[in-house]
Amino acid sequence: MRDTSTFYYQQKNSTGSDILSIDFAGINLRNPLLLASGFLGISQEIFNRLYRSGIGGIVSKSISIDPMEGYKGPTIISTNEKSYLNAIGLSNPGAEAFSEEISNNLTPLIVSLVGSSEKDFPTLIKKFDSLNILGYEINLSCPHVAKMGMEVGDDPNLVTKIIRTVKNITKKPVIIKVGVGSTDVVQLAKTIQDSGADAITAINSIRAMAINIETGMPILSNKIGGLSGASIKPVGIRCVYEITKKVDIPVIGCGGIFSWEDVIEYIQAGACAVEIGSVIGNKGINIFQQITRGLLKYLNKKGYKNIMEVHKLAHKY
Amino acid sequence: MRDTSTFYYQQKNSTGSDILSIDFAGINLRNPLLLASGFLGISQEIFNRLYRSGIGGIVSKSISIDPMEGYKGPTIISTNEKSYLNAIGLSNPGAEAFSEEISNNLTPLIVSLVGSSEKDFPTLIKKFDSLNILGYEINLSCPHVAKMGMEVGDDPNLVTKIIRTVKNITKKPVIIKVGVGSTDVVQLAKTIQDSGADAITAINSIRAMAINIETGMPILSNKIGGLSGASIKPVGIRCVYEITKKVDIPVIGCGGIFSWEDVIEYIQAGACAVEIGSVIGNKGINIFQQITRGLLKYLNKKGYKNIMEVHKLAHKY
Amino acid sequence: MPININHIRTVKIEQEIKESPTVKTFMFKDPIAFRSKPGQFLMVWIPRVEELPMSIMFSSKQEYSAISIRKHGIGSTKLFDKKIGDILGIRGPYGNSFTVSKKLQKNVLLVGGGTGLVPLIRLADFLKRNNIKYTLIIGAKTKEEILFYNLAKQLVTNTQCKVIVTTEDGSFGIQGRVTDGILDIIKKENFDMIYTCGPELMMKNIFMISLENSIPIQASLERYMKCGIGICASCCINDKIVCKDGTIFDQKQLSKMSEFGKVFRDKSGRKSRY
Amino acid sequence: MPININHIRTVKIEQEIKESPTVKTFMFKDPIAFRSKPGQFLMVWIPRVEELPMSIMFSSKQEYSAISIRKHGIGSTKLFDKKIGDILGIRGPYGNSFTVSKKLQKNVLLVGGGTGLVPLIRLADFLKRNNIKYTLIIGAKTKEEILFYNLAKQLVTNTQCKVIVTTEDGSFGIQGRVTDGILDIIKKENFDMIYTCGPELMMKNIFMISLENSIPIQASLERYMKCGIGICASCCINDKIVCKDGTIFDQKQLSKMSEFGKVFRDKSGRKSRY
Ligand SMILES: Cc1cc2nc3c(=O)[nH]c(=O)nc-3n(C[C@H](O)[C@H](O)[C@H](O)COP(=O)(O)OP(=O)(O)OC[C@H]3O[C@@H](n4cnc5c(N)ncnc54)[C@H](O)[C@@H]3O)c2cc1C
Ligand SMILES: Cc1cc2nc3c(=O)[nH]c(=O)nc-3n(C[C@H](O)[C@H](O)[C@H](O)COP(=O)(O)OP(=O)(O)OC[C@H]3O[C@@H](n4cnc5c(N)ncnc54)[C@H](O)[C@@H]3O)c2cc1C
Ligand SMILES: Cc1cc2nc3c(=O)[nH]c(=O)nc-3n(C[C@H](O)[C@H](O)[C@H](O)COP(=O)(O)O)c2cc1C
Ligand SMILES: Cc1cc2nc3c(=O)[nH]c(=O)nc-3n(C[C@H](O)[C@H](O)[C@H](O)COP(=O)(O)O)c2cc1C
Ligand code: FES
Ligand code: FES
Repeated sequence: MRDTSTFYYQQKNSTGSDILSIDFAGINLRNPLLLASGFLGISQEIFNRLYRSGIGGIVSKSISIDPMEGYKGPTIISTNEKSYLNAIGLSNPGAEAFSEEISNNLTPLIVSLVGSSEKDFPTLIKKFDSLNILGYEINLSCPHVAKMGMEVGDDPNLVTKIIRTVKNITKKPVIIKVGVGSTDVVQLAKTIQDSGADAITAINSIRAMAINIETGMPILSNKIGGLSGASIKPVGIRCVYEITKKVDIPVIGCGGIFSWEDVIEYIQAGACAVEIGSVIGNKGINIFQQITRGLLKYLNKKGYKNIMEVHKLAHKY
Repeated sequence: MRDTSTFYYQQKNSTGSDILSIDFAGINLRNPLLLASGFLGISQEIFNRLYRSGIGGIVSKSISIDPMEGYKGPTIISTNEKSYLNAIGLSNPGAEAFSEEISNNLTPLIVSLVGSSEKDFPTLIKKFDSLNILGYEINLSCPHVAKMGMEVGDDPNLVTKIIRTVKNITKKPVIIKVGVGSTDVVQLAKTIQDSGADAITAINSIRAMAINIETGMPILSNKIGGLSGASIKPVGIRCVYEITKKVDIPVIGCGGIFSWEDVIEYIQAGACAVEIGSVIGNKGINIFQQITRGLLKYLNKKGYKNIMEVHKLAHKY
Repeated sequence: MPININHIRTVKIEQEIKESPTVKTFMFKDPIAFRSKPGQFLMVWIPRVEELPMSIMFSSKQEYSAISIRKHGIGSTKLFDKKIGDILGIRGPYGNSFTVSKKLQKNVLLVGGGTGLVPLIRLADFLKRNNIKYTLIIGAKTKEEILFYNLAKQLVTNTQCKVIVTTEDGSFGIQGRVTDGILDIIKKENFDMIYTCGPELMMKNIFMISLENSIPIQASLERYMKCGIGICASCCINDKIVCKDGTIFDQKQLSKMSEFGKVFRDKSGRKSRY
Repeated sequence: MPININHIRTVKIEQEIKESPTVKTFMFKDPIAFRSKPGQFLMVWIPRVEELPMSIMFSSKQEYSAISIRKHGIGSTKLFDKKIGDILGIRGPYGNSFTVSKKLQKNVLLVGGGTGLVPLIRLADFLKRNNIKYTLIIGAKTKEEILFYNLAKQLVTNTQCKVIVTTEDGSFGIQGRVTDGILDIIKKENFDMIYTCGPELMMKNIFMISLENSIPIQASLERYMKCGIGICASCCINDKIVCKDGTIFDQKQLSKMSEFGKVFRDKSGRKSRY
């Protein structure tokens, strides 16, 4: 299957050690830092650059069957120094173009999929299943696209149907991405586990809005969007903690990670890996290297052999 | 009924005009700035001081039948410069002591009540209904006290029962405070309106958590608490906007207000008044005066006769 | 990035001093508390146990700070039981500080009881560095329980300043409560300010004495505190928010406080009488 | 408080200049954009219509900035139709800027087509203030569509600098595309840098000419942009994020871009050919 060993020399961390390597749901990564879906997630050449710059893995932009242009601008605005509000409208090149884009992929890539009913998924999986990818993340939690995001996640029957459909047709790991919507996230996580998914990503951006007071107008063209970045970190930490209290499948933490400290916090809360997005808007893609360096320093200082030694630490108390 | 005219001379704004005065659900205030529940909300002398310093109205700490000591410390921590995480555990002096505390109240005071079932409310209302208060806010959304907060708000039947019970025994306005929990806030708002409540406050703090990475320990003694402050403002704005799209009773906006601009944003989103809390931790109680001054300057510059001219402006677009 | 003093920062206990059978001092590195003003306090997190307000203690080591804990209820006992190498969380400094004017203050009196001496020791150090003459009265029940005596002695070495001890059982220094000996001391010298911290009833007495003798006073009040940042009202006395408006109040402010020495709020916020 | 340039700030159009039948310049007060570097751009919010990237135009008035808009599709036409007193939102400045070294650059060539001239006019002003000699080539289809000619002429007054115009129909200046006239100009003088902005195919041609004549070049690329802050990838060309790594790239970077002048991504992110 995937053999990227000859592609990039930095398979191991610069220290040569496996202190950061992680393993969950059959996915093995050199470090726990994944690119969150929707960030720079459509270009193979960018994926290669991210991998060269030290990222652990990549989650693509959420891909639908047909290409989507997304909403008119503004689609991304800043709510404070470290937080963003977005209603991109799931713009994406569509399954056909994107499967072509990644046809020679050698990076540790997870393809994010989005659909409006379980019927979309066989078509989507067919496009990607023979490619060199690690697995799928299914986005059930986009807070601002009717019928394609949260409305799906808020319907437990539909969630079960989608997971069963997908698990029936692929052997690759299937990760389900959830958000804080109108359903209890812990209840939803249980449904996801019971339906046979391999892992959960928590959380997506949170339904939110901003108004320009000079004009009184909603700023996002879609009016309502999703809040991401530092503002939502405490909510993400809480979700990961609560889910991993009740559910056994691995949980990828996401939401507001800006530093290595935030990564440790998520892993202590129960995350097996993390996805990182908004910080790129502040610090650029070199942030992955910076975070990795911070993690190594911390783990070495503390004398840990592997980062997973802090996994679920907060559950002890 | 209430005649405070002789108590404080500053009934009108310093300009002498009614540019900031508002009127909703039978409640008339000199300006739309209310103290949010849980902030400095147990002392009549502090209420008097707040009123002298320019506040429009006061919502008390949520009062239960019996006194509650609340959780051990830490009960309030800071997640970033302008945001807090709290799990106070609804500590309050109880209905008996608090009704005595406010027995000579002359400030525009709304008493916040909290109970675990509809049966608590007749007892609570009996303690307060003969006092000089403007009405009640019922807290159905405390994110961190089992059975007394959000778990109530997430059960539509219980919400209806509580509102019917309360409305049957008091003639004073009844405001229901909601949060973003596991129910769709718009659906919940409809239930509240249909059950006969006079107004809605949105939103309470959002269920969240923080871990100290040095020790791996949850910081709050209750582990999970509620996120308040600037981080949640975009979520509060969204809730007020979405609720006022679908529901006709007045909505008080709450969450992350730090400046007069934030007040305008909430009112443009559809709020008829606002509650302000966390900013007090940063700027102290003089913030109410500062915000009032900012509002007056803005309204005068724009040529508005009353602040409610910007009400629901964002709904036009 | 400006430092957010409200964010809990962890510190490691690097040194401990046994002050008395029930009082210990812990030293830790914290440049922020090191730079705090005399009279300010920290909120101290005892992980998974409690968070308690603690006055900032004097520390001679650069960039270091300290707290002195009296073993009392559950929270303070768990804190007292901590050892070198253990982790604590702190936030702050909070509160205002003792006001000292080099123009107005030529000879001042410091009166402390129990751990109320903590902020006064820092104040004494501050006065010394500003060449202001002071007399420090240390009140204790017994000789065993006298706090910071040697440290205080060291501070007054080669100065005109004095340390006086009172013990209730007379096992050391003047016999009696601090409030007993104070009148004699006041009569002998011209004090232009009294600074006091300790049990509220003690401070109330000293306040009365200050009024009768027309000496200005500043008293640091201790109230039940949850937030330390002026939002929870658990620390209120009359219309004052002790953690934010105080903890230090002057004669004029104290005169208006009908609850001073009489009424406090318990953990639920109910008023109780002393 | 540091200013968050990503936060949309509203500005009021205070002045408008009709540059051609399809291009208008709007001036507004914005100290931040006024201080931006030549080549940077803003994201301009046309309330409830669109948000478009716009190069920052030259403005001689202190604390003021400007944009010049070509009426094109829906978004830019709504922007073009705005009037004095109307409100726009802006965020930024974004992107890198033209690199100018006083040591290396003694005589430079600026080649612009259409609204690509906007950043070059600001650059020309910058060069003037730094006493660097330049020749500006303004490319247009017809005389009517020549942009910023008078402004450019004014800028070169009393300097050694030159403005050359090319029109495709020959109604003014040299007849032909900018790329046609350029070879003659290059042969006559020793240019040590070419700065260019305009339609990508034009820039591709100029880039080829720069290579053949061994003159360094910096080109400002325009790609479909949504975020302007390097997170959405809609602006990507090969592995470069144009809004953040660029918009300005040098010869070495351009040489490695197989997609330069060939492939761009549409609004959905699909690759299309020019
Ligand atoms: C500004 C300030 C500075 C202080 N400085 C010191 C100091 O330097 N050294 C020291 O030993 N003690 C200090 N204290 C007192 C200390 O915070 C605790 O009150 C004391 O340690 C008892 O705590 P406990 O949990 O063991 O007591 P408990 O058994 O829980 O309660 C006993 C009593 O202690 C008081 N108390 C408990 N918790 C708090 C709290 N969060 N805030 C205030 N009072 C509380 C109450 O009066 C309570 O009735 C200070 C208090 C304040 C307000
Ligand atoms: C860095 C940069 C600086 C620019 N500076 C100027 C300038 O100073 N003056 C000026 O008139 N124009 C400038 N543009 C182009 C401008 O942003 C728009 O592309 C153009 O105005 C057409 O927009 P429209 O909505 O009317 O076109 P549409 O009808 O929506 O689309 C027509 C074409 O315009 C382009 N376009 C549309 N939206 C965008 C977008 N958000 N980002 C990039 N391209 C887009 C696409 O190629 C699209 O196919 C600049 C573009 C970039 C990237
Ligand atoms: C501009 C933008 C686009 C996004 N697109 C997607 C998407 O396509 N699919 C998805 O599952 N999540 C998407 N998200 C959500 C992120 O993957 C992530 O869950 C969220 O931003 C929280 O992480 P952060 O705080 O690190 O950004 C998007 C977020 C942003 C800001
Ligand atoms: C320390 C603290 C205590 C609170 N106590 C209550 C309460 O008793 N009842 C209630 O309805 N809301 C309570 N809240 C929520 C606030 O009233 C408010 O809804 C929330 O803090 C958001 O507003 P803000 O961002 O302005 O603080 C509390 C919040 C904090 C931070
Ligand atoms: S301790 Fe909360 S207001 Fe003082
Ligand atoms: S415009 Fe979004 S990455 Fe460049």
